[in-house]
Amino acid sequence: MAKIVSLADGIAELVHDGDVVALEGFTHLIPFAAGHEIIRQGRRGLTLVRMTPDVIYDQLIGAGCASRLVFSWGGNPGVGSLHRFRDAVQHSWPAPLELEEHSHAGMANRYVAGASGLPFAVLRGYTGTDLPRHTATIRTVDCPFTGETLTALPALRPDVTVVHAQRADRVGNVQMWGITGVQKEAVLAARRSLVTVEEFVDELTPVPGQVVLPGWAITAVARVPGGAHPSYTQGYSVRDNDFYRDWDAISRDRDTFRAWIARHVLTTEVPA
Amino acid sequence: MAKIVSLADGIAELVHDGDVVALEGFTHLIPFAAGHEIIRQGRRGLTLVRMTPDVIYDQLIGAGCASRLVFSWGGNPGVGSLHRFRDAVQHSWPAPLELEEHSHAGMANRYVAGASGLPFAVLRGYTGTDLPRHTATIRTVDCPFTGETLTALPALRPDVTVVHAQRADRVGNVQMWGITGVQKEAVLAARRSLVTVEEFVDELTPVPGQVVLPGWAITAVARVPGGAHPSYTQGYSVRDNDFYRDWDAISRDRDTFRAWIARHVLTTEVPA
Amino acid sequence: MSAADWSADEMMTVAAARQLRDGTVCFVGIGLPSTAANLARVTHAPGLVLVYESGCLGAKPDRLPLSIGDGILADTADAVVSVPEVFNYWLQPGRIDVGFLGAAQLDRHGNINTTVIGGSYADPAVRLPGAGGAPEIAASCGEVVVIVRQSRRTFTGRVDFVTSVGYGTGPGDRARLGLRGGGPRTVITDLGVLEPDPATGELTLTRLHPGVTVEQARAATGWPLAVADGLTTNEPPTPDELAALRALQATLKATP
Amino acid sequence: MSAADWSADEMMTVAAARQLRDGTVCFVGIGLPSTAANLARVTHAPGLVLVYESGCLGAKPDRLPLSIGDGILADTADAVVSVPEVFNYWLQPGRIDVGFLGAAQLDRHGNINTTVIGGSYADPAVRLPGAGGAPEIAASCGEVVVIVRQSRRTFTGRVDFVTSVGYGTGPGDRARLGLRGGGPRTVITDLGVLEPDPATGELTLTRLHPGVTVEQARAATGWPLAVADGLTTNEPPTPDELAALRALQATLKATP
Repeated sequence: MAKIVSLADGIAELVHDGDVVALEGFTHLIPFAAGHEIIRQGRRGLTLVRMTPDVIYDQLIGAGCASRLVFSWGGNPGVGSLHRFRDAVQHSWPAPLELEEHSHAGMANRYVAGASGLPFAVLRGYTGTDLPRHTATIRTVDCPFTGETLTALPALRPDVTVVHAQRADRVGNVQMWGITGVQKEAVLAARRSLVTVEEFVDELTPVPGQVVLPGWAITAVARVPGGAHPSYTQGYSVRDNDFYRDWDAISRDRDTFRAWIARHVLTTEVPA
Repeated sequence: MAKIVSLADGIAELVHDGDVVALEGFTHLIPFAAGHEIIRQGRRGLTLVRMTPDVIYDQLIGAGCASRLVFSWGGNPGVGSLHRFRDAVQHSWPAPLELEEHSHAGMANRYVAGASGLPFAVLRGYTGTDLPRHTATIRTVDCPFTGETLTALPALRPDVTVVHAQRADRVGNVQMWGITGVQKEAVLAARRSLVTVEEFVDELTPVPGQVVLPGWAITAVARVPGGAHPSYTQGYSVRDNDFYRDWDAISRDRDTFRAWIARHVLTTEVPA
Repeated sequence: MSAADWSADEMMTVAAARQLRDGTVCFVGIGLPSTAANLARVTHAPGLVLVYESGCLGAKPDRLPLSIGDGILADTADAVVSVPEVFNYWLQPGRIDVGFLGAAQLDRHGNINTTVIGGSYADPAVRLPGAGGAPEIAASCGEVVVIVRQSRRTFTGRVDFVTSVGYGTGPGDRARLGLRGGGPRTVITDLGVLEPDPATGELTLTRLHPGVTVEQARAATGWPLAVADGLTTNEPPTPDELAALRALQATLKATP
Repeated sequence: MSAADWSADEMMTVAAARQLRDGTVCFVGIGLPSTAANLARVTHAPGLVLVYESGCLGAKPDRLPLSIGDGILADTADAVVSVPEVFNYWLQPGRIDVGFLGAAQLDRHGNINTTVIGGSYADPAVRLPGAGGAPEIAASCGEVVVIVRQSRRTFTGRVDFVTSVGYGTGPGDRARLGLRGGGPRTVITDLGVLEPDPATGELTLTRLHPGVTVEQARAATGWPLAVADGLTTNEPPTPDELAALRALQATLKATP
C-alpha cells in the first residue's frame, strides 16, 4: 500500500543527492512539478535517466542538479535543441554532464529488464552504429540455440522513479491512460517510486486504455493537480505548446534561464 | 488487413498436416470451435503448442491430430487429469505423443521472444528442477555484465496460431478483453494467424482492459458465435463448468470418447 | 468446537488461511489455495492481495472462482495484465510475498513433483499435469506454503521428479542455485503442519491438528518424520472461520 | 502549377507523400515525416497505417500532431501500446514497411548522424539530440525514406557519427551486420530525390524537382554527386495535393 504524501515530503524522503533518478512520461504525463520540487530542494549530483530528456531535464540540468545523464533523445520536441543540455555538454555549465547514450529501443528494454528482475536485456539494436564506441553499457550476447549475436544492455534500476498519472484511490492504486509510454516499466524497475496524480478518488472506474499500478508496488503518491504542465494529462489538461516554443528563447541565455527558474520554480509550488 | 473467411476455409487454408499449431486462451476465450474444425478436417502430425493443454487439446490428441505437444500444464482445470493426454503418453493411443515440456513462465517468454523477432528468451526459471534433464530446449546464458547465469529458451514461432476474441471490425481489427492471457504474443509470434470472433461490428467501441490486434497483423478472421464453448467469452457467454466436469467421464474411456467426437464434432459445425 | 463439527480438510484450509498475514501479496492457485486465501480475506486479512497467474492482480471475488481464469477474477481485479507480464514483472522480481503450491509428491526437503510418478519420464506409470507456474513460484516468492493431504504415497523420501525446488538436498542448495525466494516455510496437511528444520532443511512436524497424534502423522509420512521439540496443537476452527469457509464453499455449488 | 505557386519544402513533402503506397505500414516521426504521411493518408493512401513511437498504432489524426505524443494520436489509434511494445513487438520483428528518418548529416552511403557534429564525441562542436528510435528504425523497417533539406553541410562524404546505418561502407555491409530491413531506398530533399546505386550503395541523383538543375544539386552535396542515366523530373504538386497539404498545415496553427 502506497503512502499518501505531499509533493515536498515525497521528494524529500525519496530523492537524495547522488541518486539515480528517472522521471518518465512520453510527451504526455511528464512529471514537471516533481522536477521543479527537486530543483527547489537543491538536489545535487543526480544521475538523471530518461528516454527523452526534454524541457524538464533541461531545467534540472541548467539548475545544476545533475552530474550524469542516461538517455536516448535530448531535444525540445517539435521545437529544436535543448540549450541547457547543450551548454552542459559543450561548456560544462553549470557543471560537467557525463553522458550515457542509448537508443529508444535500448532504453525501453533496459527498463523492461529492470522491471523483470533480470540483469540484462537482449535486443536487435545499435549494430553498425558508433554508439557502442562511446557507451560502455552496450555489449553482445550469443544465442545459445542459433549462435546469432545480439545486443545486450544492462538493466536500468533507478534508485527512484517519478511519474505523473491521472488519479489514484485512497490506498494508492494509480490509474493512467492515453499514451502511457514506459512509465509502468520505469516504476517497477526502480527501488523507490513516487507518483503525482491529478486527484484522489474513492473508486477507480475502469477506463479504456488504462494502466493500473497497484498501490503495493508504489512507494508514495502525492496529489499535484496540473503536475504535468506544460506537458498534458489526457482528460485533465492540454499541452501548453506555446510554453515549449517559448522555452527556446528562455533557455538560450544563461541569465534569462536563471531568472525564469528563480521566478517560476524557486518561488512557487507549481509554475503558473 | 486480415482476410474475412469462414471457419472451414480458414482452417483449410492456414492449418496443414505437420504444422506447428498454437491454440491459445487462458481458461477464457479458448478457440474450441476452431479445434473441432481441425478434427473434422482430419489434420495429422501436428505439433500442438499451448501453455495449458486442457480439454480442447485432449480432444485433438484423442482424435489423432497430434504427434507432438509443447506445453507447460496439461490438465482439466478444477477437475483433474486429461485422460486422452495420459493415454497418449502412457499407452501411445491413438498415436505416440512426443512431449516438449516447459513451465508457464518459460512458455510465456518463448512466445514473447517469438513476437519480438528474437531467437531466444532469458528468464529466471527451471533452475534446480528436473525439467532441463528431459527438455532439450532449456539452456543457459551468462549475463555479459554481471556474469550471472540465467535460463535461455528458444523463441516459439508457430506456423499458425488460432485464438478466439469478442469481436472484429470489417477490416479485421480484433478486440478482446477480460483475461487475455498470452494471445497477443501467440498471434504475433506465428507466421500465420486465424482469429475466430463472436461478431463483426462496424466500429470497435473502446472497452476497459481491451487488447486490440490490428487487422494488418492477422492473416484471417472468421465469425464463430459461441466459438469458445465450453470455455467462455466475457460479455457473451459463461463457462460451461458442467461440461468440464462431464468431460472426465466422457474422456476416460476410448470408445465413449470416440462416440462423443463422432456425435458432437464430426457431425456438427459447432457443438451444441 | 469438537472434531466432530469439522472435517480434516476444513481444518487444513483454516490453518492455511491463518498463515496469511493481512496486507501481504499472495500468488494463488485454484482449489485449496484459492479457498484458503479467500477465507483469509473474508476473515482476518481483508487487505490480502490475491494474484492469479491468469493475470489478475488484486482480485477480490465475492465467490470462489472455479478456475484460474474465472471471469469473476478479472471483474474484481485492480488490474488485469497479460500472462507474460504476471510472470516477468510481478513474480520473477520477487514482488510476491507468499506462493501457494500443491503437490502430488513432496519429499523431506520440500521438493515437489507434479510431473510424473513411477517408471521413467519417457514411459511413466502416471503422467501428471506438469509444472504450470510452480517452478518459478517456488523459486521467486518470498516464501512458499504447500497445502497437501498427507499420505505415505505423497510424502516420499525422494520425489520421482523435481518439478519445483524446495531445499534441494539440504541447506545452502537454494543459495547455490541462485533461487531468490525463501522456499517452503510451511507445509499444511490434513494432519498438521510441517516446517523446515533450519539446520538441515528437513521438513519437521511442528504442529498437529486437534485430535491427531504424532503416530498418525508418522504413519502418513514416507520418511522417518522428525518431530519438533516444541510441538504444539493448532486451535480448532472457530465458529466464525467455519461459517465463513462454508459460506464460501456454498458459492461453488451456486455457480452454474 | 508553376514553381512560384509552391515552395521547395512543399514539393519535398508532396514527393515524400507520393512515396507511400496505400495499405503499407509506416513508422512516422514528428515534423516533415508526419506531415508527409498524413498528406498521403488524405490523398492517395487512405489505408496507410501510421505507427508513432509513442505507442499509437494506426493513428488517424484529423489534424497534424504537434508532438509524437499528441493526444490526438492516442484518441484516433486502433491500439495504444507501451513504448517497449512498439519497439519489441512491432518494429523489431520487421512488421513496419516504411520508416521515415530525418538527418543532421547524411553521407554518400545513406548513413545518418543525429548525435554530434565536429570536435570529438566527448567535446563536440555541436551536440544534437541523439538517436531516439532511429537506429532500430533504420535497421528493421522494410525500407527507409529519408527527408532532409539538401546542403553541403548536411550531405557530407562521411558522417561525423553513425547514429543510424544506411549502407555502411557499401554493398554487403547491411547483410554482414545482420540488419534485416532494406535500408534507405529513397532520400527526398528540397531539390530532388536520391536513390542508392544497386552496385555501390552510393546515393545517386535520380529525380529533380521542377525548376532545379543538376548543378544546384551538386553544389548542395558534399561529395561528387553521381547522376542516374535516367534522371527524371518530378511532377509538380497538383492543386489537390497542395490544397490538402495547406489544409493540414493550417491545423497546426489552429491548435492551441
